[in-house]
Amino acid sequence: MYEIVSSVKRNYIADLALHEKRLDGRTFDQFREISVEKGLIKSANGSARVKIGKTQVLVGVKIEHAEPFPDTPESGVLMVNAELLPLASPTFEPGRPDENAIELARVVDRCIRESETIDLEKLGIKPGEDVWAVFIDIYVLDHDGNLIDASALAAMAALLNVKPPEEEAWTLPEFPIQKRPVMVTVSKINGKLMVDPCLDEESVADARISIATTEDGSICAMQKGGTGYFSREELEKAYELARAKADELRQHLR
Amino acid sequence: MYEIVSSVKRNYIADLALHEKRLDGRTFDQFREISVEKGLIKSANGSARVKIGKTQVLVGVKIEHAEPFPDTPESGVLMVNAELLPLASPTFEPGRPDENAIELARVVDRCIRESETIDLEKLGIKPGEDVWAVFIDIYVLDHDGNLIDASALAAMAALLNVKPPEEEAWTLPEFPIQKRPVMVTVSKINGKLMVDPCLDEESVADARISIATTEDGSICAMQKGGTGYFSREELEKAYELARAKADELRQHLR
Amino acid sequence: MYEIVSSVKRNYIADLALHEKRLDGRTFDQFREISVEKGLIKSANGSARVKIGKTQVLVGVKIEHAEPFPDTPESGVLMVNAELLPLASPTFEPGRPDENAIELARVVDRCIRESETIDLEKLGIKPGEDVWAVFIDIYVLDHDGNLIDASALAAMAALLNVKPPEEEAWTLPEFPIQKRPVMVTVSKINGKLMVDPCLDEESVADARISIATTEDGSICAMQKGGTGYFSREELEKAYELARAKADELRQHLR
Amino acid sequence: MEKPEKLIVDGKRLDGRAPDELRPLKIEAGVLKRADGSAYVELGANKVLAAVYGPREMHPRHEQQPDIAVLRCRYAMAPFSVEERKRPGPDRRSVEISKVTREAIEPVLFLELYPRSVIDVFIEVLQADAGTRTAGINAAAVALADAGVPMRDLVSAVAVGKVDGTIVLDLTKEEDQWGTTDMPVAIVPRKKMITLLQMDGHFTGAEFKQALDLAFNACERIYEAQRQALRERYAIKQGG
Amino acid sequence: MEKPEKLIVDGKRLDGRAPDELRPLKIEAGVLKRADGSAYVELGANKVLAAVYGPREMHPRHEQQPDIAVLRCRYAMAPFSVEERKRPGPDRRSVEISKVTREAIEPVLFLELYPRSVIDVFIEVLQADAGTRTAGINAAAVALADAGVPMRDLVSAVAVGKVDGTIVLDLTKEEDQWGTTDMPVAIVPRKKMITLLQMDGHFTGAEFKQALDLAFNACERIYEAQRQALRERYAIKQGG
Amino acid sequence: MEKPEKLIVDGKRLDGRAPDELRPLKIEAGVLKRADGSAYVELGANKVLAAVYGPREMHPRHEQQPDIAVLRCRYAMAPFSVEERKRPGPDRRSVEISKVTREAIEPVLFLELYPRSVIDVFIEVLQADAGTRTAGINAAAVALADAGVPMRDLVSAVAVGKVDGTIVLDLTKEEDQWGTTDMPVAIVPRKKMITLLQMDGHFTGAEFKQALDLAFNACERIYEAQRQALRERYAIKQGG
Repeated sequence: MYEIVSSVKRNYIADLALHEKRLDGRTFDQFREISVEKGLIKSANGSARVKIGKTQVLVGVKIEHAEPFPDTPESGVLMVNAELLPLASPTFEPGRPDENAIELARVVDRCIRESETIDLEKLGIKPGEDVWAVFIDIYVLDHDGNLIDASALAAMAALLNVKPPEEEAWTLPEFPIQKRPVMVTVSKINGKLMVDPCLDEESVADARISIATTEDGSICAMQKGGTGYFSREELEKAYELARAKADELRQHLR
Repeated sequence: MYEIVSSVKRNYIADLALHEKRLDGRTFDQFREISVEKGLIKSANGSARVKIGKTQVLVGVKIEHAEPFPDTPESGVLMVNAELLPLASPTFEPGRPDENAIELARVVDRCIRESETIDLEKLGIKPGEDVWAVFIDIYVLDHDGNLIDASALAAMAALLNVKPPEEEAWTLPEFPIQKRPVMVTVSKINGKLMVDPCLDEESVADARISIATTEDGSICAMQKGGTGYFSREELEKAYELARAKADELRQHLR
Repeated sequence: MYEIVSSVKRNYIADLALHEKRLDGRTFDQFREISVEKGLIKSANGSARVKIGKTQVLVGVKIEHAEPFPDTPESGVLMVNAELLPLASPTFEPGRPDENAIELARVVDRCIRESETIDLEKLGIKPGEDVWAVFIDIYVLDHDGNLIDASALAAMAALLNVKPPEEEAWTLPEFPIQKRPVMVTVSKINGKLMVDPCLDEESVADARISIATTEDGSICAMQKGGTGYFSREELEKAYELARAKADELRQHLR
Repeated sequence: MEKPEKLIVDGKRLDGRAPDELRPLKIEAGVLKRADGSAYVELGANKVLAAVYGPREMHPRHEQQPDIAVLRCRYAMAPFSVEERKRPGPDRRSVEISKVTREAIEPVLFLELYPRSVIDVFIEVLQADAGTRTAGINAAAVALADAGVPMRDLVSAVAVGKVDGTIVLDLTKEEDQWGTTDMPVAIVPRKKMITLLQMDGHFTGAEFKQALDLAFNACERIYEAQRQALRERYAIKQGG
Repeated sequence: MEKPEKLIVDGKRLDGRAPDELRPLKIEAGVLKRADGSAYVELGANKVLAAVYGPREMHPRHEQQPDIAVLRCRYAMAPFSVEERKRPGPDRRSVEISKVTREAIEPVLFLELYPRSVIDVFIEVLQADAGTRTAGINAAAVALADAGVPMRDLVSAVAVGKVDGTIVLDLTKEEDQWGTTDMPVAIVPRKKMITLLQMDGHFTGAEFKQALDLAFNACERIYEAQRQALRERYAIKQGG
Repeated sequence: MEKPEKLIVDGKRLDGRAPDELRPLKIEAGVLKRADGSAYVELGANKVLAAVYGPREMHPRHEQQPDIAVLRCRYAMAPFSVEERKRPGPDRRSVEISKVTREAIEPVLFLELYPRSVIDVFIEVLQADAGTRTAGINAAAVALADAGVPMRDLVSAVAVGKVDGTIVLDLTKEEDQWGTTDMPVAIVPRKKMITLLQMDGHFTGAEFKQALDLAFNACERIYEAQRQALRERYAIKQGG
């Protein structure tokens, strides 16, 4: 996910940060342009394509029969998978998901699972034998940074787009969505915190913290990344940033 | 499957072709010597070894219980697998089947499946639960070119050799073979079409087209290979060649 | 499992052997110090850590429900797995078990299985559907030679430590252990036979023979290793050595 | 879905098309930012994306060819592109399609211009409705041109088949499943060279020729759409 | 195990601890012979072993970095370390933990001192009872010091969470399973830098801050235990 | 198959053999065109093919040894070689057999003659009836000689075991399954060196010695058959 940037560019970006500036003229608390398109994929039960700047992520949701986990025999099953497609970046290679793809999938999984966005308890069919499985497949099409926020937003939009399977076994009036968590990633460059890093910024950032909050501002998932660190104060500031921007991003889910 | 040939040899073979000649003195429409031996492997339900010149392919057929595919709950199952054994060529490496082995298996599969050579509908046992699976394993022992024709012929001979499993569940009088498709591969070298390329010819050929025909001359499968091309006229000529030679090859199935 | 030793050391060890001596002053029929600690791992049904000199092996036994093999529908199932952990040696690499790990697991498996140490016939639950599976996981923590003897001893000690699962399905008064086989590995260096090779000795040895014997001195498993050979006389001598030392090792199982 | 009684009624197919009619076709070039070239193709309900990277340095090095560039193609389907979710990762079908796609495209490239390099073509099927391999080849050809890779010509591809005894163009999923024959074809339009030909099912010799006629005709229309997409892309690039 | 009615009764947890109390902690350095450095950590019922190899030559070579050493971390669980036998080999969870462990440790290392080298950290969970990733980081830091790898400081780690509405330190398996929130944290103690932070569950902003307080406090105690283990190890080395 | 009441009746085994009798043995050298050397062995119902490639350049290069050739062996079973179809690809059993086969053969080779090279031995079991690993070793030794690889001697191998309390030579599948003991042995005949020995089951010390006697005797007969196969091959080569 991280790429090599020339040391000149690196210094330039770090220097800009010192002066509260960014490569593309944004302020530290400003996202790139966001677009959310739902329902592009008819073969999925729900789908959405999110663009944040030039980053592009497609999410398809499939709902199928599955066996429940032994410890929750009456609950539906949630599976999140992410593919960093080789067409999205010269550094992505074909093959099994690497640690970056796995982390991306697991972070989005926790954001949705821990907020109880989907009421999985309603997705049982026959206890211990048959339940509904919700597969969220994250397909990264174009990588210009901040895949976590784009993927979480696309997953949430795709869930809101879900049309339940047309089967007798489906007895709910609609797909049971309870929350709308939104993930905001804050990057630290040269000691400065900024939201929505583009790829060049990611490449020079010391660290990032991704914070998922629900409508009431409470946190449902966090993940620090990168080989740098955060001070306590920085973390608290990042939370305030994430909380504020989450409301803005959530507008795109309507 | 393709190997490196010196440019001297390459030019020599191409030059011969221009003069309607081949390395081993054959005419363009002539196969190498063919032998078909059936029933060598007692642990298989059916088996056959085919030699075309120095190419040697062994096929074993196993018939076992299996679950049917959901969309054909009363039909038997056909599985074709090919192994380019490392003992067959210095260029074959141990490990999972590569794209050449997979193509070989899938081409033979289509030749047999699409011609409805086996009456799979008769191979049900208990609808939705238990059917007969026919495993055709292609074992390439010695590679001197034209593996597709040798494999398809060996697969067909092995099917004709099948002795059904000695089980109560087997209720048919015999193994239900309905057709005898035969595959003929035509290679294009220096603009000339010729059947049954040996390894050296394959290595310099621009392209090949493999055409499977049944007893009545109709086509049940085709596959173009190689990085060259065919004109429309060449394709039609290849079909005529394949149709004519198929009758000759089919003699070996008696 | 074999490592590179400087030719100076190699010659030194070989030379010592000629004079009936060993690097660490032991006699040819002397083991390094042995310790056996049972019950370290509460999450396992049985466990033991064996140290032979600086070699350290941890074995955990888990007992779980499983499906029986079709040909023994009323018998329990035994599975032995070995991991040459990368923390145990600079030459062990993460990843799937290599041939050395597989050989280690299979030799210990045969030692236990063929001696009928566990009365698997008593471990059925519901014929053809449900039986007890005994998983023996060998975890090599520190590798200073003679992993086979250490692993076999740790496996046996862990089996003797087994506390059956607390489930209704478990109806036996205790875990059914019938035998106490012990494995002794004899190395051949410069024509001399010696027990319990340390790593340096293993690295220069021509060959090894591992012999498992039960209480009555009969053999239940053997495995020759290494690219050298044994004469008939050497083999018979190795058996006498193994039989004698097995009694000594078996003391540690009390 | 149950098998319909008839797939062609009064000369019309289930979706209303005539036997020799193509599904609606949409091609767009240059749809991705990171890739050196890219294209998006919609053919009926098929949605396919292709991206090209290279010519670039070949890794691992021992796969470099001293005198030519290596062309690598990878055809893949999104898990959500089909009725029943497809497990990610290559299966035997996609390995074979990747191979024949590469062989369909390679004849139009000048690989000798870039020794030791690699050209990567990635095709992703986002929504599938029969004909994805030919849609992928159409997209790949446009993506290669968009990447500025020198080419002898484009490659245009389409499937023909036989349904209810009639030779038809550009089969849908239902026609593929319940019909008799499927034959994907790729053509280098200017020289009329056939670079991909696969077939399974049943054709007499005469039907085979008739099917080739249909394919050649349709590829001309596809070729025109591909060139139009590139003209539009070029206009935008110029404009930008 | 059934979910208990309450996880905290009269201010005490199921195992008798106060909310801000750590489980018994035992750290031993230098427990393995072959490894360049090693450490063993017991935290409650967790038993974790860490070993360090390196800095050593990087294989395969094309993964060498010209200006720094590469840090590789591998977190793994023994099949017998958990209730239901775990199949050997990495799963998605352990791949992620290996990644965040590496990112938690890397800030204290001077990787620039060993260009083209690799430092390998192997963490093996022998018995698991929640908090294995933080126990593994604690062990890894001591093992690195034991290996003589130059470090800015150690790294100390602990999990905090929310159970029955109370912020608690160092969750057990039951508290992790039936509680609301789990937040593992790693801290570089002297500079108070946070190098690992993950969280799932539910925290208000205020709870998040309270949880950080608990983590910082506990890490000081863990830090002291790590240093004590190294002092003992050094004394033995000196004595030996 | 049900377990028979007795496996030995009136001193005869189920297939009519005496306890010290070998199954019919057929060895043919030079049966494959592409391989540098090859051999086909039938032993009772076992049908095994071995091929040798090399000494040839070692790929990948980092596995080259500066002072010797590397010997690689791969034992594999055809899916149709056994009662229940075997899934292709190596399982744990075949990995172990490949290893002990290599160690059985290596002592007779002069690997120091070909530094940086590799010698590949591929063994394919086409039909299996117990004793495939020893049949494979017999075939491999002949194939190596057929390839012209310099050898100290051949290697001859056979299994001995215990059935119904009797020590028997060359077990069949039924004897292996229902008998007590199986002990495959490989011998370098001229020097009487034992290069493979595995055993599982039950032997007293005396039975072990008796079994070794049987093995040594049988290997002499096998050795003669191997040499005869090479003589015939050589005659053909000379004749051709």
